[in-house]
Amino acid sequence: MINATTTMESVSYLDHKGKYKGIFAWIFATDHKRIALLYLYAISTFFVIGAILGLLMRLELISPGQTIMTAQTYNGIFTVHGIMMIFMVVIPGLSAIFGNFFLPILIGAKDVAFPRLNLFSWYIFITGSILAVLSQFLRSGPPDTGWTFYAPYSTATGTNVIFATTAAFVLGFSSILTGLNFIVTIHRMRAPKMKFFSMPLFPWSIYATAWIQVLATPIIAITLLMLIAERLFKIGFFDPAYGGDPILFQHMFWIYSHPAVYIMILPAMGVITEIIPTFCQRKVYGYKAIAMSSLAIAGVGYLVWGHHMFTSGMSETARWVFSLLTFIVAIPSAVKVFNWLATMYKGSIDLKPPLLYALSFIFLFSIGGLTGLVLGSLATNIQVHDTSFVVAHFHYIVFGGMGFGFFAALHYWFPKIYGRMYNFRRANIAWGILFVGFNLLYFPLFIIGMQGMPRRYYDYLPQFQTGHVISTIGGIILIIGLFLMIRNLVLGARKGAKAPANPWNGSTLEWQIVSPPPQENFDEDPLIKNNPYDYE
Amino acid sequence: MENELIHKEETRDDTAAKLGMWIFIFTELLLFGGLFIVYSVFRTQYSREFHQAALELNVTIGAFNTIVLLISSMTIAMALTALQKNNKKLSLRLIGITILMAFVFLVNKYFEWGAKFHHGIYPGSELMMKFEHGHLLYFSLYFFMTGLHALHIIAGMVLLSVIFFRIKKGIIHSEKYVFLENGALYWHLVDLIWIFLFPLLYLIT
Amino acid sequence: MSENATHITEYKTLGIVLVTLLFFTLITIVVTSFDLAVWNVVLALVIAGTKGFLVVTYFMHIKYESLLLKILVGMVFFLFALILVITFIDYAYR
Amino acid sequence: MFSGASNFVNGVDKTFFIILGISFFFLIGITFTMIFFVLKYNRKKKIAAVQLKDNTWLEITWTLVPLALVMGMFYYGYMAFIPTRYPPKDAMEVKVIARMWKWSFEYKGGKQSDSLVLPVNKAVKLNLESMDVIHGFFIPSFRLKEDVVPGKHNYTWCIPEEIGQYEIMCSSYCGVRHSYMEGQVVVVSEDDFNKWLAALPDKSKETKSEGFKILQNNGCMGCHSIDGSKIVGPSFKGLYGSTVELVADDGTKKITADSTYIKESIFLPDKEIVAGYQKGIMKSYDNILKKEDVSKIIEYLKTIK
Repeated sequence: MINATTTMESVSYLDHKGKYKGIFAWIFATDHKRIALLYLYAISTFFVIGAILGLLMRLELISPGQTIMTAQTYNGIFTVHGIMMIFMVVIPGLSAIFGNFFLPILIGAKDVAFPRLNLFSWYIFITGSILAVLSQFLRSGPPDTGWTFYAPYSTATGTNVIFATTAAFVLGFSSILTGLNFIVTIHRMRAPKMKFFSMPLFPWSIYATAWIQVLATPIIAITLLMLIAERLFKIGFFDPAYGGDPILFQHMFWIYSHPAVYIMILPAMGVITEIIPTFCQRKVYGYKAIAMSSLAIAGVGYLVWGHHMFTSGMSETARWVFSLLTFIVAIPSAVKVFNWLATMYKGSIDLKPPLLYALSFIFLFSIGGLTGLVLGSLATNIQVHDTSFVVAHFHYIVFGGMGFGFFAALHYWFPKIYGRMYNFRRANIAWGILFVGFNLLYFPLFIIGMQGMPRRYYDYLPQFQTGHVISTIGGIILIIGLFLMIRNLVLGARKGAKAPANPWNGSTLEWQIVSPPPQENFDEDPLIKNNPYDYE
Repeated sequence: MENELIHKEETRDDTAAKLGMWIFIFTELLLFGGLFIVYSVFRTQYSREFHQAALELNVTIGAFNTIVLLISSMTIAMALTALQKNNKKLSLRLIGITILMAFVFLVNKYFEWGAKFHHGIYPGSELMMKFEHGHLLYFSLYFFMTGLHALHIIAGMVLLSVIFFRIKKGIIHSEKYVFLENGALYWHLVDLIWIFLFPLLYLIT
Repeated sequence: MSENATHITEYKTLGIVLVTLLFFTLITIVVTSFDLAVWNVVLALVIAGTKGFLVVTYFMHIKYESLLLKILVGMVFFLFALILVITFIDYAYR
Repeated sequence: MFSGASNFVNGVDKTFFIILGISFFFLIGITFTMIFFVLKYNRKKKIAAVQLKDNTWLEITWTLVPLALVMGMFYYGYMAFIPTRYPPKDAMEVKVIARMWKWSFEYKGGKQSDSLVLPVNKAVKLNLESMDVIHGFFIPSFRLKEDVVPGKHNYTWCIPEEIGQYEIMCSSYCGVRHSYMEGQVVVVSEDDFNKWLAALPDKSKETKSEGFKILQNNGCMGCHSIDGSKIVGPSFKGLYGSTVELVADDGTKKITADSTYIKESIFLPDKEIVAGYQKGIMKSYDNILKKEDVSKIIEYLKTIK
């Protein structure tokens, strides 16, 4: 790598020499690949911190009563765990890292449409993150509202809510600008011969995601602004003491935050749709169905927010309308799963680590999705709403889904990003430990949730202890798996064997160029196929 | 970097810039859209109080400001036409008028708000805390909505000033005017929002 | 979406649009000064909608833009209307 | 979940079994298909992949079949849910009062109790009122849950069907002692219920000092006990006139708790904190309590030694 020649062919983006040197060559970089890595390192750091905070909560819950921290500390920790993981890890996660790195390459472009805006959104992201971290250390103490900031608790509590909401507001801006950039990139920067329906499916999912980012985030922005004004000036929108309406806050909050779940999961589905054809050497089954189901999820996903509020005292009509729409939004996800299975049929399946992660994604996402049906049905929702059942369902979707999708993407595109390969055996072991730990951690929560263990509880009745103990043991195993996985990848990036341009025999555009890619991605015009997954 | 500049020049894409601006405008529309949702919910709950509270606003000032904004919207649209027709001097003048109009709008707003403050009506004031609920919510909405709108006016003024000087320097010219086009789009957005704010806050009494 | 072939809106068109907008403003003020109960709100919003449509169509040149952009603008307003309606499924049936 | 004691248990549990049954069927189906394909079409067998054409009919089938299934799930959920919203007209009414972090129950005639005692096999309508933030009224054994939202008149109802004692929990996060906000439903025979209700002391007629009422109405007792026990904040017992150790930004100091101190603690709670307690938990009651209220509170505090 150090002795990279300056001849015509391919100076990799990692070695490219620009105007700036050292760290400035990174933090002033407008190259989409370098910005992607900036996001990768920042987000990974936050993810590890968030995971450790999660483990601390699990340790506290290993026995009833006070175990290692006070109730107020616990409330602060689950709040910051939520804010960090949601706004700083899973929402930007896949789209800002892999969307940035591979979206332009997959559509045959040299960069995103607005490279400087792209860097600017990274800076906004970092600013927001710093604010979120600062909110923990300021005088009045860490916010203790939960990441949902429900009024009127959030307007009344003495802790530092304003900083945390400002952080979420700023992070939303970054999300909007990234989405805007991707939409324009997909519309305007595709290689001349690439039509919308000859794009790979990861760009399709990024496209659907970007629209949600652009059209949903403003609603949370204005809601958080109102919450801040409420705390500063008592404008009374959400505080019943002044005639306001706490349920209105929940409506406004979930108008964004439900679609936000699709911001998290859609790119992960896109990643899985890339990995399965490659490792089965099969043309993707039902290309149009998968592409359209992404748009359908994004579209219908706007209209189902009320299922977070089934017990809030909404009108009966609203409750059943939202329940009906919620069941409808399950269909496109099911269609995707069936198409993935059909793609494996009569393939030539090579069970390498990326596919292992992809298949465990399908398993975990199915559990998350199917338990979502329990939550979407009005009668059963009454029992499991606001219990640890929801916690388990949510983590199966977001950690089992988005998280494992993220790990799958990392293992799939790793050789392209770094030009080196990680150790397969260690990757498989880490996967096994992660998978076992994950299920041990979250599955018991379904059961105690159905029995009535409320969420956000610091202390609990003795009958729930078995479930909590198993869950905590799972949490410890999960962290070990996580550590092994990260270690293997770091070792691979630094000392791994050189990776060929196309280690998995993939058919999409990123595998047609050298690893790591050159500064301008394509030295010559890429060959565009009619169907990006053509293996014949 | 030099390489990059050339590379950017090559891929200059006005349609992309315009599309980007439109998407940004969508986000702004939905930002105010959220406020309109809050407004409509409270209006249906407290329609009588909103009715009475709205009488306390000065329709003349509101109407005057509407006219000012509408005219400024036309002048900025004409500035674009002028630049496209390579009439730099007229374009600069029209942008100048637009910024002046924005300034007039703000001065007006200043006096309107000032009068309210003078009567002890401002967010968090003791008087407002004593209002009936609907009354309080109306004024909170009034300050929040017009305040946010005024911030957008200020942002628009800054943007148009930048454009003014760039045209003067010749960076924006009759062959390359997408920056002015986007600035104008933003200004029309500010106008568009006011078109809805005006009847909702001042007229529906 | 042909490159750089932009439509130039004539001064006259813009002037006519402004006059129409001012005329509509006058109408709203006159109409809302009568007490027509609920119809006040409806009328004022219909007129505001018309004015908004004029601004988007002529000042913001949507009339001369690509079909894509027209669809997108329509989609955003439709989405907002849908969200508003669904919110009111709660508030209207309480 | 498998113990139930109200009229809603059947409907809810049936929906559970239907949805979970279909879900397990699909989960097992998907997982086994996946494993089967991985084994059967493994690359080690060196069989080339076969490219297949999309089959529109197959796509339509696996869209419509799940659609029919989820519509069925919706139907069962809807049918089991609707009865929970329509209490019979003759149902006994009980007011559930939620405050940080305590449930109390008000029966007809203003009698208040800390636990919810109900007669078996009689419909009861529970009117949910919150004094401060959102709480969640949750009785797992009854399959009953509805949020208690301040300023909004939520309700729920049920017919208890088995005599016994069941847990009430708070399902909506409400602050530092959220997990301790629990209560009991006691279902007894109708005779026992009538006896109990008759014996219940009518606290509303007791003359308590005004200061006490102000403290109670503002939820102060959630954090500050009047019997000397330490909950979240320091106890009120013997507070007035005692020596308090305070921690501020510029070190610690000892002062005597007089009226000035108490006023400041109410209006600027985060300025100085009593040693051993946490900052940021108590909100300022500036704008909420009037000056007269505070004087009444001080008068009351003087009386509890």
